[in-house]
Amino acid sequence: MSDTYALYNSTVMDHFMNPRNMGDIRDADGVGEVGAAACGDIMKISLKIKDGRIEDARFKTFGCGSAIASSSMATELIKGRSIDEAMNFSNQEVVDALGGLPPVKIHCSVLAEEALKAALEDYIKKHPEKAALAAEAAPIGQIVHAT
Amino acid sequence: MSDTYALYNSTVMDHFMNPRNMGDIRDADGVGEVGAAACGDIMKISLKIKDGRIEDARFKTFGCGSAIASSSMATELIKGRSIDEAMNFSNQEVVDALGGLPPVKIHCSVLAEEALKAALEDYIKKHPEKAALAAEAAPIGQIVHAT
Amino acid sequence: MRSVFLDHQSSTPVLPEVFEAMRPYFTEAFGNPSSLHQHGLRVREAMKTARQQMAALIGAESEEEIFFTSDGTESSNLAIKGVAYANERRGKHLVLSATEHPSVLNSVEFLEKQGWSYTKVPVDAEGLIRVADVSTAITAQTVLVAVHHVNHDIGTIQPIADVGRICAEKGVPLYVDCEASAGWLPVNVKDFGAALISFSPHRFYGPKGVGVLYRNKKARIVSILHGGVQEGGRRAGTENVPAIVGGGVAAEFARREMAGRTAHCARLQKRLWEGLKGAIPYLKFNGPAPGPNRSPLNLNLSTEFIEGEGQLLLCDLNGIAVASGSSCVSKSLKISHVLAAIGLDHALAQGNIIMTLGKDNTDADVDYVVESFARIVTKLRGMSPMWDEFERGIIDSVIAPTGRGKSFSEHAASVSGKSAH
Amino acid sequence: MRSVFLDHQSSTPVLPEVFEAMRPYFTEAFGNPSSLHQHGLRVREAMKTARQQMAALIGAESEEEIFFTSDGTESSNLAIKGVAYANERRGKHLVLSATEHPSVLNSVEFLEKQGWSYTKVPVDAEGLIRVADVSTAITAQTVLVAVHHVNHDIGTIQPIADVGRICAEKGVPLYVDCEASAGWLPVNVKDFGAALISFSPHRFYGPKGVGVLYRNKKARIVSILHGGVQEGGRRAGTENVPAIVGGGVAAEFARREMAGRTAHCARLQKRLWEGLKGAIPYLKFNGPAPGPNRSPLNLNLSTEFIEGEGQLLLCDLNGIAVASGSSCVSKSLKISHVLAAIGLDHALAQGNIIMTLGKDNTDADVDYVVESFARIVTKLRGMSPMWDEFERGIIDSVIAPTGRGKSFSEHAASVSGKSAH
Ligand SMILES: Cc1ncc(COP(=O)(O)O)c(C=O)c1O
Ligand SMILES: Cc1ncc(COP(=O)(O)O)c(C=O)c1O
Repeated sequence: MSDTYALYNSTVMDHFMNPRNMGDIRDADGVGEVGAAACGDIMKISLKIKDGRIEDARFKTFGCGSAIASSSMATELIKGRSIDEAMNFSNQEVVDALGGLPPVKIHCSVLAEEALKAALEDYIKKHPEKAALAAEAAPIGQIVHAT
Repeated sequence: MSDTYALYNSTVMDHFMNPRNMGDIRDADGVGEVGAAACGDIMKISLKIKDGRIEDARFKTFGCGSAIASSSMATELIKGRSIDEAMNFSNQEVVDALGGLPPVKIHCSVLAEEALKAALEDYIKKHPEKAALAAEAAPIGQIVHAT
Repeated sequence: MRSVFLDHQSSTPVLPEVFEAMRPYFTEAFGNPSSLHQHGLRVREAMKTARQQMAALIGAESEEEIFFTSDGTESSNLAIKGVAYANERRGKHLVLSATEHPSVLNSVEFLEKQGWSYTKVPVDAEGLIRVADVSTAITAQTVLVAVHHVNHDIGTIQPIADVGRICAEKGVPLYVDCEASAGWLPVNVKDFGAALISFSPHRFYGPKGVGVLYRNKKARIVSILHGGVQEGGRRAGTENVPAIVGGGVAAEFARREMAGRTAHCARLQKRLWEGLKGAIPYLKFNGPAPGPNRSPLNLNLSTEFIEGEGQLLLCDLNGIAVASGSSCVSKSLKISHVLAAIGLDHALAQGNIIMTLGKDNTDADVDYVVESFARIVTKLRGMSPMWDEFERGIIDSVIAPTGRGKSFSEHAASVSGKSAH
Repeated sequence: MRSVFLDHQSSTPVLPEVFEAMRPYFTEAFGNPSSLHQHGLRVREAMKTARQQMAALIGAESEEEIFFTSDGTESSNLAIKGVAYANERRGKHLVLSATEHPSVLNSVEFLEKQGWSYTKVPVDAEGLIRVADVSTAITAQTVLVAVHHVNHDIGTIQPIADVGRICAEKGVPLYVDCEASAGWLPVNVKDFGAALISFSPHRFYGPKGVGVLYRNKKARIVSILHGGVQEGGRRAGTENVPAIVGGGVAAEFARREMAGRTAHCARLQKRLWEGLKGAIPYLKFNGPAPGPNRSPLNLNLSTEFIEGEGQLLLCDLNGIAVASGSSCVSKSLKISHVLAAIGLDHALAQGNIIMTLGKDNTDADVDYVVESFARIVTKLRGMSPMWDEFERGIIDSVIAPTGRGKSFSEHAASVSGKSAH
């Protein structure tokens, strides 16, 4: 076979094969680890936050190709955002940035959103002085499911 | 295609393509015409009888290839037989002489037997003096169905 | 000896281009489309193309409305049973025409054993339904109407668009079996108002082993062969990839060449029809005359005073391949239910011959058939007691009554002791 | 890059000899076997030969016991539903093993909706049923026992002959799905005591588009796809002649070359098994060890701490075609029911990979796979939070417990808020 065929589009395949921001942050300011009840995937995102802004984000994922790509893309998107911006982050951004996911894989992007928000929650728990900031943003759990 | 494929065996095909004794006998001594309730075929056999022996037999058939072959073979087999021999004629003889018929076509051989016996009956009706002879033979209608 | 294939209703040879398109999918691209690796992904792409080609042939909006099955029969079964089972709670009544293919009729009869009921819409002497009868047959319990586009035996074209309008009004999905028309006549899901359409590429120079079922997304249907989640969960089982690919290419060719192929066949149909009519007396043509109500491929005739199998065999011995609806050629010893439905006299049903034209038939083929068929009829009539008895005035002709003698049926009943079925 | 096909369970390429045998049946001998003319009669002969070849492969007495369907799934459906419908009056209970293919399981579940009941016989941790459990499950209402020969996921060989004896004693027909064994392991209708056996040539270098169902003449069965009277009235629809012919030739080759093919695969299986075991820690092999209870083709493993789809994709990117029973590769997001039935921990089911060998795999292929797979596992474990947490003593290994940390399942439940299914 001369051509190569792919299960996912080229952006997803690229993020799966060459994941961005893979790893853990030593002395992270917030860490979130969540699991997908649907399929058993697990995703962990750690954040470095400075002056109310996400300076660095890293992920580790136990999951399929689209879960790995979703966490890679989510960490890419989130870097440089303020906490309140990040609190409004939605899985649809991941789906769009990846150029789409198969319908059955949309939940992978949801997992990335959840991991990020869990990490932000963790940060806020450790830094209660930032709670006010977070309150203004969208409540955690308000997830946009692509249709 | 180089080979030829046939629906029936070569004996049946031969009797279908080159039927023996096809036609009517002018001034026949006995004529029988019967129809198959199963499929609608019609067969007619006419006999020339001399000295209690079948001198000539002819058929005409409205029916499929195996019906034509069966009547051709039946007339071949019956020529030269005595009336009482002919009264004991069974469709199985036709089937055997033809080298077999497909199961669904066995009724064609039965029709040939029936046509022959109807012709013999006709002869006996016209020649009541022969009735005693016939009584000794098998009753008409006692047909051997191949299984 | 000349070889003339006049049985395109039963099968067609695969186009060379179709064969070439299939070839790599046997050996090189042999993957299972369910596999997630290169071998699987490659054939998925090919199947998608085939789905698009099928959709294009019948004017379907999206290739996602195309399901692949193993043949026309399975498509009919899926359309009928799949819709019936999916709508069980809504109602358990079906409407169908009397001349549907056995794959439709027998599916409906199977459902009857499981508690469904149905209404059979009759046809007239040319095989046409009356649209008003379909309308009357539909009840509040009806979950499906099945009317085929073209009849496989007598070539009658049903007024599908009108049936579609009735079904739309009443809110009942319409299933149109297009096995005898797709690839030859325009079939369009929207013009037909059809929720489901089935057809098979092996009828238009594609391979055997694949059937197509179009299903409008609004029509509910469930699987009837259970297992994996292939075909969107509507048809389990490993897909016949080479046949699907080849079928798609055949659909593409059929769409592009349809007008030319049809015109060619229509011209030969007329030549054959007129040739036979001129050469052989006591011939009845069944179904509508060539024209808007008849498939341009099909000729269905009854040769009076002789039986069909003999005609078929002698045609074959002369290199001519034809079919017959006579009881002698059927494994069940019954005449074609289509001939029964149009009320054809039993004697004529017995003498039935079906000729179906194709794109490769020629004028010379037709002329050879006319000449050979006339000889065959003469030979068989010479062997038939009926012809002799007709000539002697003992029985009469059904086709051209002379007023002399008994009818064939009366005569047959008297010699067989039973009336013909 | 080397290309290694290790997914022979999903598909196999067609042998060149099989392709050549099929070729004329697309174009030259394109007839419909129902036709009574040369074109039909010629393909009938070819189908008869194929039937004999199929019968020979499984030691059936007569080719008349062989029915052709469109695939293994249809054969399963016909075996289950065809026997159930035919024996409705005798009883409405079925017995099957817990690890049957979905085409069997889902057919039985469909019948359940129509009023049948069934008993599922469990399997042990290696996928084996206990024959005594089959015996206990059979009631006076049981009309069919279904136990497959070899499992498609974990390669377990069931003690079919013993099941056959129980069924004979109890007078209940036994259906054996041999899709994952026929053509590779000896399958014999008499040794098995089987009333019905199904298999597909596309699993042993034959074409897709044909399935086989052997049925002993004593077992009653009715059609499930209704229509014409093809296949002795047991399967309506135009036969896929080229695939039937090709399938017959593939069966012939499989029979002649079986011993050699099997020995070759068994050797590679051992090499692969030992190679992987030596190269990669925390690997669990599912199903029986290579030997008399295991198919010589199949290797089923679970790589702890990483998920299956990622492994499959990276294998593919390295030219290696494999399958997986993980939930992420299934369209329903469920792990293989076979892995669930053997009680495999969810974490291990998620990390599942299935490798199936074929006659053309080589030692070099195996060595390449071992080396590549070790790299792939290292890469994915480096990306997995579970591996990290295992190394840090937060969670424990299922395969080789250290006594430190929570179990994976506890951990997964705590982070997902729900227990894994
Ligand atoms: C054991 C078993 N039975 C039945 C089937 C269904 O066969 P097919 O895919 O040919 O429809 C399969 C297919 O993988 C199988 O492995
Ligand atoms: C009108 C019609 N419907 C359905 C079928 C069944 O199709 P298949 O033979 O492909 O199973 C046929 C076959 O002749 C047909 O003519």
